[in-house]
Amino acid sequence: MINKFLGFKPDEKLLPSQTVTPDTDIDLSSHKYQKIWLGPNHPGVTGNMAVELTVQGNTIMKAKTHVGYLHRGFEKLIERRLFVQGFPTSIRMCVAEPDTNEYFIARSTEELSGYADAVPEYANWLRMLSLEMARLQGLLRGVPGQGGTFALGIGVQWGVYLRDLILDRFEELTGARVYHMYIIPGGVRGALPDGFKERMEDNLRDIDDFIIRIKKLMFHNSVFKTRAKGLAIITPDMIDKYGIVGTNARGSGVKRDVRKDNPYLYYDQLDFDPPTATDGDVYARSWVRWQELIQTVDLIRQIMAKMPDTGDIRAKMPNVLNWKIPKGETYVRLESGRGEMGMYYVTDGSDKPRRINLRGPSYNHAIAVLEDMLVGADVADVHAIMVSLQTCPPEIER
Amino acid sequence: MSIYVKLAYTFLGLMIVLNWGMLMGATMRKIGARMAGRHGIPFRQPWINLLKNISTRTIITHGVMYYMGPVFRLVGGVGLFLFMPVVFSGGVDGPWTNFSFQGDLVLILYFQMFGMLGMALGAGQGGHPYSAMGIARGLAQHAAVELPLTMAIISIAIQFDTLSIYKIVEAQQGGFQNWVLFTNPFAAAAIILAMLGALGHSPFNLVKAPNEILIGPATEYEGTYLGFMQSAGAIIHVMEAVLFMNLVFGGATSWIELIVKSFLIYFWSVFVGMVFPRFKIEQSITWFFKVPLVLGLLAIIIYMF
Amino acid sequence: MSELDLNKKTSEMLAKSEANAAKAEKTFIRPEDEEREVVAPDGSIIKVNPIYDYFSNEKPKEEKPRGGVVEKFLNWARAESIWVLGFGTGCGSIEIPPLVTPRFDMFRYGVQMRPTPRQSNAFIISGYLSVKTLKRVIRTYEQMPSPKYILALGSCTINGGMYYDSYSTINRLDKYIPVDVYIAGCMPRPEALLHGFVKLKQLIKEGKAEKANEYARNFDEYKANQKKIIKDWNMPDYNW
Amino acid sequence: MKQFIEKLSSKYDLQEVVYQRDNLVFAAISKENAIDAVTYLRDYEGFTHLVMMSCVDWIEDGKFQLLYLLNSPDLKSDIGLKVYIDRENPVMDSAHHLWKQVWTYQREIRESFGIDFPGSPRIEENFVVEGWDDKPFMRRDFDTHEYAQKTYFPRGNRKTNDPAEYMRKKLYPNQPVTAKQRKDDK
Repeated sequence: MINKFLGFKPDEKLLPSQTVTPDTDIDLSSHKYQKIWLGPNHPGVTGNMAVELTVQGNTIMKAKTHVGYLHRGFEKLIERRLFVQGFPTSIRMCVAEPDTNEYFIARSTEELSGYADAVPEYANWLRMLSLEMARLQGLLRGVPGQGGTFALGIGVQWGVYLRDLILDRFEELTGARVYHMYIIPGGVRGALPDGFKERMEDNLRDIDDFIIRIKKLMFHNSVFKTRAKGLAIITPDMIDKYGIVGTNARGSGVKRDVRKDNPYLYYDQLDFDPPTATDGDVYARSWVRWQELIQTVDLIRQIMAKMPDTGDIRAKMPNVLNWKIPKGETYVRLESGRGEMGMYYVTDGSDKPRRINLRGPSYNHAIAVLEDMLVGADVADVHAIMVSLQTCPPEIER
Repeated sequence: MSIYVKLAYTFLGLMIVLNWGMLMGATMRKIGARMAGRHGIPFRQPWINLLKNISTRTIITHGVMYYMGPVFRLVGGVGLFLFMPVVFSGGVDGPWTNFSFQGDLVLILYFQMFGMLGMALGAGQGGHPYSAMGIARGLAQHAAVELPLTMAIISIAIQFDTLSIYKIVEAQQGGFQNWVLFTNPFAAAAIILAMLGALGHSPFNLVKAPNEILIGPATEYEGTYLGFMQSAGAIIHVMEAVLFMNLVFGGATSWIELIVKSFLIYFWSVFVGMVFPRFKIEQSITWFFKVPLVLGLLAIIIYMF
Repeated sequence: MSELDLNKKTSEMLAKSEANAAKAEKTFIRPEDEEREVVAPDGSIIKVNPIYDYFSNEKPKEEKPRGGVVEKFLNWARAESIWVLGFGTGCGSIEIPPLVTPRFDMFRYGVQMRPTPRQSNAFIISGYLSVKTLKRVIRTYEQMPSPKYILALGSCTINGGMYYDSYSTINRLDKYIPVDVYIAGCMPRPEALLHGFVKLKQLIKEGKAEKANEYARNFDEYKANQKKIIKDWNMPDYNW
Repeated sequence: MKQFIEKLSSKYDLQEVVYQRDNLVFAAISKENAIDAVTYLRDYEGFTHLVMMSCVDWIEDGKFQLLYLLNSPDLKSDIGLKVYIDRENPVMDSAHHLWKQVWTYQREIRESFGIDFPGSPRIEENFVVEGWDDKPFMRRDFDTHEYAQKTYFPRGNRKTNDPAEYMRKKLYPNQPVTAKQRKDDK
């Protein structure tokens, strides 16, 4: 009311954001618009990518995503490496959660060479444990990161500290900090160390405390609500049109979760229900992620309770140095922290893969969705929108 | 006392203020680091940064106005210092009353704006689109801050029937019950809220929002220019705090009191900034025109009759 | 002048710029960077060549250190406040957040992040560099004020690492820009990064971190290497 | 799933149907019917989610293989439609009107394999590489190692070993090479 009385908020139908559509043609030679670049050298873009904006004042008229700054040509390099040689290379395709790629490579090779059922039960439980830990460390960066986009840096500091604790557990389990080549074809590389569960439980208790704090810091914060509510809304009918998956889809009420739809490993033995929200704006998405943080902690507890204490960690596999896989193709998918990830894997009977192709959720989120979502938005919100869509460049360009 | 002694005193006071500003900035960053659980920067860091910036070899200028920007900002800070009684002791021409005179309140309000205008010139010639956007946001928000501040100051001027900061401080001596904070609570509330914007911390630091517009007006500045701006920033932070201290919190009768009070005033904005995200520009302007402006108007209305 | 003429002129200019754009397809120069004439709002015609108008195009000069006690003191100051550019060029940048957070707090050592190249004097090349990024890295590096230092992370910058046979990533970074400190590993742990900073401090205090002058001295050689692999060279030879 | 595939193959003749898993089927379809079948699957059979588009280079047959991988949220199953197109004049109809993200895939495939999709928006723009003047880099006949060797500056003292030989030398130095190992190395 007071806004209208004082007249500081412009009339809705005068706002340019109401009139712009993704296919408005921009005439740069008329002196109305300005072209600015966000990135690649910009603290406000997620990773090493660039967004080319055509702005009028503070309003974005046109947005173009530029990727390829992290292109390494994995899919070409894999074609000239043995299966075992390609393994350490290909897991570096996604920096945020490398374990997903390990699972893809291991699972596809097992499936195509007929060892799908040979993997021991204990190894599968360990795979689930490492995958859920990877999701947890991703969420510990992602959930407070949404506040960080609004300069709420304190939560990020707490979250990254706890993520370091999880990375310590990873180091215990796998020996590596970020790129742990743990899920190998035929099983896993090591058993659970003594006392791992107790130390993990300590960290999980810290994280429970952190979850409450971040709730008070972010979701009960008036300024955060002011900025995040009603920003970058994804409507349910956009889900299939744009191929939106994961938390972005669940944030707008569409329950898509590979763990429920096509259960892999032993996810059908755990009881959990993917959280959803209805609004589909930035607030709803980060709220869904916050609930998923709780759920992931709970899942890790369930896994550690249900998994057998010991067992075989690896099936008997052929000699990897001359391991030939018959001609075939498959598609393996799982639910990563950002949504459905998958890999299309083709073999041609030789000792090298014929073709692999990673399907990252950001491939749609960062290009098709982001470009249409930024139109009419405020320059100040670009970072928030990118983080809320969980754009991750390495999996776009591989 | 003779003008030379006064000049010497003024220069000494400026040095004290500069160093105290740097120390205060480092302390605030340390407090923020401790809230995050970090150790934080060493206390000497600001001085070393200043040295390093001065010792930069490459210095690029984009023209005269680009060069004048930091100078204007420094002049704004020094002007704030020159025409304000810093420490209230020793009568009207005491050692630390500097060149305070009748009606300096108006001049101070002008000098508050001065640095921002200089930055606008410099950023404009710097030619970086983000500096232009930053300074546009800065000027808009500064105008929004100035309005409630001016309302409150007018109310205080009506209350004490003077435009001299020295007189205002003098009238508040003799116990905290005489402070404007208690004698004119509405104006005090308006000033305390407007302080958040004037001291430029989150949620009102959109001017230099790193993840949107790099660091705004200072995007193109480097080396000695940046050193200038750092020292100017240190002085301005202290002097803004001193201004609010003089207006609301009864001034200071000694350097110790000044240091304590200015620290607390500055800490108030840091304290708020730690736990609140950043407003968008139109949101912050709307906020300033909602709460503090209404309070300032109330203060005036009360003291008109 | 009348509105009609203005429109006519504008359309002519647009046609010209489209022709330029067609030419640009071959020369890799974006239409907005092409040399062209533009119509100012008052109708006057201005010739612009963005690439050479907006940036200085002269070679970098070699700035000799002063030497003596003064230089020692300034080097101490430079070493104690290292401002790192916040540009994550590769996957090694996933280890930057731990560096600025409670676990490994690099602010203790006077190392801070700065968002803009103008104010930062250390550059972390975090891992492999694709040619597309190398172009931006060179441009950013040339905009940083001297003295400037480069820390190269990972095996990828030393000999290409596991991407030695990739068509998209370079093999040796020191052929394109001078490197002060190499931090090996894939990827280096935060402790290794901190150690790299300590090493860089030693170099600066001993006055050995003068790679910016080396870049100026062997400028032509570096440029030749850079132009060999950056096929679409649509930027000035040197920009401040 | 099985009877559904039979229904589909009666509508469009599907070759080399492979039941990879009970909820994942790969089938080849002719180039003319491809977009039609994809549209039919999306509109009438509930395969509304395009998982991915991919391309494989079968150089020995002189063919490119395009893959449209569709997912049905209700059936919870996937179907991968493979289209073989000639390697000499690689042209395929564009499907950018069906899903919003398709033009991105087509842009990438055009850049990396050189397959043209007439009418697809922004198809000319380069996707990941800049100023690329060699043949499309994902084709089998493009040797990335050779390209890297002659373009970038490899460190001279880097040497690569055949893993089998190297491990045998390192781990079992004084063991004679058996006939089986010799056969495996072939």
